[in-house]
Amino acid sequence: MNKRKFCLVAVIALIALNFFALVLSAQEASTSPATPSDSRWFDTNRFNVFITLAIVFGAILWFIGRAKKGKSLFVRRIAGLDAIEEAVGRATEMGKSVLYIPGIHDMNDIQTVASMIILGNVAKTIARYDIPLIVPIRMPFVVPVAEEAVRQGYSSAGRLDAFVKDNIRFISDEQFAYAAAVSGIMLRERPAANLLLGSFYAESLLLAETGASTGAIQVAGTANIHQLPFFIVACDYTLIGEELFAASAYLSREPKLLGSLKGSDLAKAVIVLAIILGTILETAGVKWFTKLFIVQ
Amino acid sequence: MRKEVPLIITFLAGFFFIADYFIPHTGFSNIAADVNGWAIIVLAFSYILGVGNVLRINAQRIAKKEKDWVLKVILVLCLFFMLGIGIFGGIAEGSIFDWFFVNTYTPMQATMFALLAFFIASAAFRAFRVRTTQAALLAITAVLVMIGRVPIGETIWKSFPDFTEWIMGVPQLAGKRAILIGAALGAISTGLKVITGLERTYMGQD
Amino acid sequence: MTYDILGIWVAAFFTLCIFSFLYRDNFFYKLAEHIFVGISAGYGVALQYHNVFLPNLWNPLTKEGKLILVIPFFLGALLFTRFLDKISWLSRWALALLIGIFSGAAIIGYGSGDLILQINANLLPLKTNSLLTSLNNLILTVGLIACLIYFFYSKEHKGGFGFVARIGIFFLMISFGASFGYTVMSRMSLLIGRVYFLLDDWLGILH
Amino acid sequence: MRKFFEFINKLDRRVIFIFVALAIIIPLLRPLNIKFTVTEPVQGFYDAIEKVPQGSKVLFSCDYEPGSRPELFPMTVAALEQMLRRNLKVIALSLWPAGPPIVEEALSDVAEKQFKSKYGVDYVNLGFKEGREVVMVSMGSSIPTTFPQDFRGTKVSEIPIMQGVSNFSDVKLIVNISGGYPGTKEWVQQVQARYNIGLVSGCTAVSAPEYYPYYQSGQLRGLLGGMKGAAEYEMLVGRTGLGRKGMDAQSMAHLIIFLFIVLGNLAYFSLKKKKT
Repeated sequence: MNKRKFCLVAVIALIALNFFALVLSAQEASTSPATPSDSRWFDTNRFNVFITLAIVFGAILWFIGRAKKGKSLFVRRIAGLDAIEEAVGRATEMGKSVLYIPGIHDMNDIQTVASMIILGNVAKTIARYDIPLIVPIRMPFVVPVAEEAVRQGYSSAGRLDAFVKDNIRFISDEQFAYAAAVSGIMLRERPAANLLLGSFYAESLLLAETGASTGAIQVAGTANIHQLPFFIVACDYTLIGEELFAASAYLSREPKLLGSLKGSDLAKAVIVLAIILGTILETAGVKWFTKLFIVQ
Repeated sequence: MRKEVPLIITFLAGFFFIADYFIPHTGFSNIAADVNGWAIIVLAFSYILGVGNVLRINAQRIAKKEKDWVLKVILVLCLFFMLGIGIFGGIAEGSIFDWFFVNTYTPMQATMFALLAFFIASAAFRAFRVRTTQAALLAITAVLVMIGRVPIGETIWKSFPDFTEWIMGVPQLAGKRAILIGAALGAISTGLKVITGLERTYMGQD
Repeated sequence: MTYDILGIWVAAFFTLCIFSFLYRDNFFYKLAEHIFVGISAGYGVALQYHNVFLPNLWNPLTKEGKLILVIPFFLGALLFTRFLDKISWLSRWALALLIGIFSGAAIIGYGSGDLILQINANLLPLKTNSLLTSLNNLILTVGLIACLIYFFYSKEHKGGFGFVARIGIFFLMISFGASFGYTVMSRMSLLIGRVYFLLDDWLGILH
Repeated sequence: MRKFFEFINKLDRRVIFIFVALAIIIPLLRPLNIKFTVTEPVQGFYDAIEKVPQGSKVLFSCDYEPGSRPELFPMTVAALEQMLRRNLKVIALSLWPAGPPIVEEALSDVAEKQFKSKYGVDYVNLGFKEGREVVMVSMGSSIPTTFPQDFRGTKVSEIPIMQGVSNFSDVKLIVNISGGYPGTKEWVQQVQARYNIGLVSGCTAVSAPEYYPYYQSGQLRGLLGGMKGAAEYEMLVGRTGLGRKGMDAQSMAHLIIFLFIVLGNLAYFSLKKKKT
């Protein structure tokens, strides 16, 4: 019980501090007449931003609620997932290993979180065959999470015995040293399939090029728009931007991911309709609709 | 206590920032200005923390005499050297600190980025394969933009630069705008989940 | 004057050390890389000290007695509990402030700057006095809608819907092609800058 | 013919590197001075600064580091020249830690040596502030509280140019030279519409494609993209910097890359036909 009491005290203390700041700054404001004091509690010409955020917030929270209640929410199968399965299948036919690179960022990057979910699913499909799943990692924090994801995958396929902890390797936290070392793995261990899914930067060039030269089938995916052109030309298939998150939502059916995906979908539908309507009205010379979207 | 207070602080900080946009009330905006000012200070501390991590990792490597541990010693020495002359000798133009910035930091960082020119050239040669119609479209646009955007392009065809400007200003823009809107929706939903405490991965492992 | 010449030779030495990575990873590249990581970390802290810690915290707190700044000082110090495992969870109080503010900034920035204003900029009349503008407006509108539908996950990409999505990928490929071309331009300019330094400042053979 | 392609396919990367190096060194040694004209976004950048009334104050945010210097330093000095020629009061700052020394160098080259302007009266360098987009919003409520001192440690209240400057309404235009994050995208999102202030951007070629939607929507009044943007802008301002000097090398480098893409694909398709 005392923990709850303590939190209440913490909140009250924080609010009190802020009102103390309010008194302080209000007194300060009166001494510096430069800033004219404004006492309105709502800026009406920012009403359109308020409504837009309310719609997006409402859609997301509503869908997360439905997902939590277990309602079935339809999400189409992402073509990228078939490409991943095909790549893994090819590796199993050839009896060669699969290399899974989860991006170079830490766990606070949502792309790394999405990549861990896909990694778990890849581990599940690989567990049935005796081929190694190599996961080179750049950030120390990611290693335990990746181990957990792969172990879950193997155990849910009933092959926990085949799980090899040492295949999940911390390489180096320096960007180009990591890229050089992973290129070395590609050239030495010659994996049949390279999966590059997560947050990538300038080193994506080195990895995709070495992978292409070893003849491995490559599937990549990142939300970093500036790296997509290289992946698209160097890899067999590329998940583009949000598809990385859609794939992780599709696989995990996790309420938060599913809810925000469906919420964004609803918002996109509203935007498409708004653009169609707006274009028709603009062509007809009606201007008031466009003015709704002006921001001061 | 471990989870509740941070969630409350995150909610309050996020709420103040959003409310500050909608509430022009001077008293209120002064609080928001104060909270923003605090963030600037805490971020400076977190930068120093980041350097602390660099020191800790390298100190471990030196202690365990890992490969290239001598280089790690040089790294730590350089860190303290630059830190020392910066804090005590001042950072203005003409100081020793500035000399080291101009003659070591600048050339090394600039050259590391210049390496990318070579990597992109070898990638263009060895990995840039037009396997699908999509890749073909990407390749054609890339070449048109690259040639149209340099003077030689203009000598080849007088209005090549205007054509490149058209590609950039119309078809390319439509694609980028869609990505912008998609990313905006993604960022808003992530921000909402973090502020309401639905998303806690940032809390890190405890 | 001698300091400048010495400086240029030191800069040229480090430039060539990094370029040596092109031949293969070697001692000189590793040496330069480690020196750079050390110098840049030291540089960062010294700059934060002079440009943030002193003017925004230390001077107002000690000289002008703005006591409210005790809060950020306390939160900032909490960050260092990360090194003491027993109480490292306290550092999350400080992280919470940062993550809360940056989430709020993202919501407002993306919401007003990217979402609404970009929609506003794409509500374009298809009938204008110049044929080219009308055509451009049509392409912009069709392209934007098609790409948004490509990133739509609640409906299968089949039939008419699938066709529009394919038009969307058509526009996205042009967009990525342009990005590839511009990225090549950027990387080449960075190399030109370094080669220009070596040829002009160091060797002085450019007239 | 096929033997030639097989040879090409197994070509060592270092041979490619030599070709790239030559494609850049030769035009620098033997400049060809290929002519080029100014494109519309660059003209927009120039005109936006020309429209600012003489003697008014401009915010000059140079958010980049030495890594993007070849593309962005020429823009910085050219913009400074145009602003000082119009007797605009330049308030310079940087949101990247390694920015301030570059700003100091540009200010001493152009403001001090070329225009003999007085520090603190015609121009000032406020240095760096950590906080990225939070600094931008904090400046919206008060610039002096966000930047209490300038880069040289003088209190802002004692600097003539800063008198009467409390927030964005006291400057006529924001000129932003942007190397990435934080940069133009954050200035557009957090400041341009919210504080209703004109904004122009000079950025690296990598970021330029992403900023065209902001230029078309009018959120940006002008846009300089990469070294070519710098070269065109230098022509408008009447200055010969690294931008124009590097253009011939840029042309040759792009031709080499174009050649590599074509050759690489020819080799790929000819060998693929052999396999199937």
